[in-house]
Amino acid sequence: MVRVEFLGPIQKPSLELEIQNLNELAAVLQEDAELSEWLKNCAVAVNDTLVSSLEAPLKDGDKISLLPPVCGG
Amino acid sequence: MVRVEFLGPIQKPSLELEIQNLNELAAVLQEDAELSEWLKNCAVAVNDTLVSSLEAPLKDGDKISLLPPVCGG
Amino acid sequence: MLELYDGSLDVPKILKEWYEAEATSNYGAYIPFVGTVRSEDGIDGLSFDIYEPILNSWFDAWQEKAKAKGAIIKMAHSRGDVMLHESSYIAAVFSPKRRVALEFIDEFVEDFKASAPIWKYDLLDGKRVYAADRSTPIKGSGLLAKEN
Amino acid sequence: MLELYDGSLDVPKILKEWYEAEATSNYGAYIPFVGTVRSEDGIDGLSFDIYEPILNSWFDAWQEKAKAKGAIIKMAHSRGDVMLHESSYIAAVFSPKRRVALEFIDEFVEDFKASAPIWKYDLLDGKRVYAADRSTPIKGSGLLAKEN
Repeated sequence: MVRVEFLGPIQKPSLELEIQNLNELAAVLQEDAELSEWLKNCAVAVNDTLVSSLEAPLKDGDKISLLPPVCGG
Repeated sequence: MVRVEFLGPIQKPSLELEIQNLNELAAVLQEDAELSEWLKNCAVAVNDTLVSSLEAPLKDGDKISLLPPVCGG
Repeated sequence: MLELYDGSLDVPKILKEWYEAEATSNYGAYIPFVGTVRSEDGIDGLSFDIYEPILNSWFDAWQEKAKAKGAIIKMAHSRGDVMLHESSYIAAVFSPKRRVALEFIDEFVEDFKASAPIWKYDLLDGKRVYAADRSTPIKGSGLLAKEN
Repeated sequence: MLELYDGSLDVPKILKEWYEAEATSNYGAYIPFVGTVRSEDGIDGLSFDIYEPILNSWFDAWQEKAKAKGAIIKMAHSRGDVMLHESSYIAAVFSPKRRVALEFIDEFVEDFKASAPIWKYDLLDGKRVYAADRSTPIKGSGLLAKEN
């Protein structure tokens, strides 16, 4: 089981999913019409480290975060 | 009569000279052995405006300043 | 040092604390950057969400970069609402010499704008409206989107 | 605004005064640069001579440049002696947006170093020694030297 969190302006509760990698996460999230615009512009972190590939395996208890476009300052 | 002031670290009293232009000033100051090293690195202002040519005529009462290398801050 | 505050920053106090904290560290240059909420487009203010775990690791990586040049960075940011003409952001570089500090503050502030996990909202008629048009996707975004 | 002080600068006080003076001017960015005397080469401090008439006109020309970009500049500098770890120089830019301020503070400080009619001395064993090796001839210098 992994936990998926939507940060900042994506007003969506967390999900708990049984998935093995980020490819599977992409497939699940792409079915949510509300999310499709966000997905184009979101960065992804696994356990608070940004990732640049979908291939890394996930393990039980991992936390995945979706980070929409930022604007600090 | 013009007045020539030596600024900052050039420890030299002001001069009052009867000269018509900066070429004449150059000739006078070049005879002062103590000044020759300073002259290579000094900027020149006439009435507090920096000048880039020796040709501009001087008039009675003008103030000429010699500015050695600077280091503010 | 990274400091997060609820609401606006007390800029004079923070600038003073940082200056005094490094008073005998032998840095020749101290350059703070202060960001203040401007009145524009009829907003009453701004509001901020921060994701701290990634902000901390992003900041730590910059602190290491600074250290490699003999410099240090400090940063303060607001959480929640900050009204017009109040300040929400201070970043500062201390370094022995001026060139490092002048270059570092520029690079740091630009990367902050592009990468720090902070989300900005306009406060408009009592509502919190995501500032989508001024926001920047973090490098590598779009990983989960459908390819097409 | 150009402020000259006898001896070292009260940095927190000046940064606060400037910040508060522009509190409602709607500038989004405030970037001060603070220069502090470093302990090196066994000096006890630094000392400064300033030629005010030309400093004022140099500063006024920069203020005009800033104004053309919607920004303003403030500067404070010490006259006379400033001891180790005390500060002798503050320059600050206020502008609506950050890029102008980040670029302006860099250009301003560099031109200040190259052009402002201020002379620096090391305080060494009670003597005032001109810092010739760190000083820069003003552009156009050498006009009166013998051609050879």
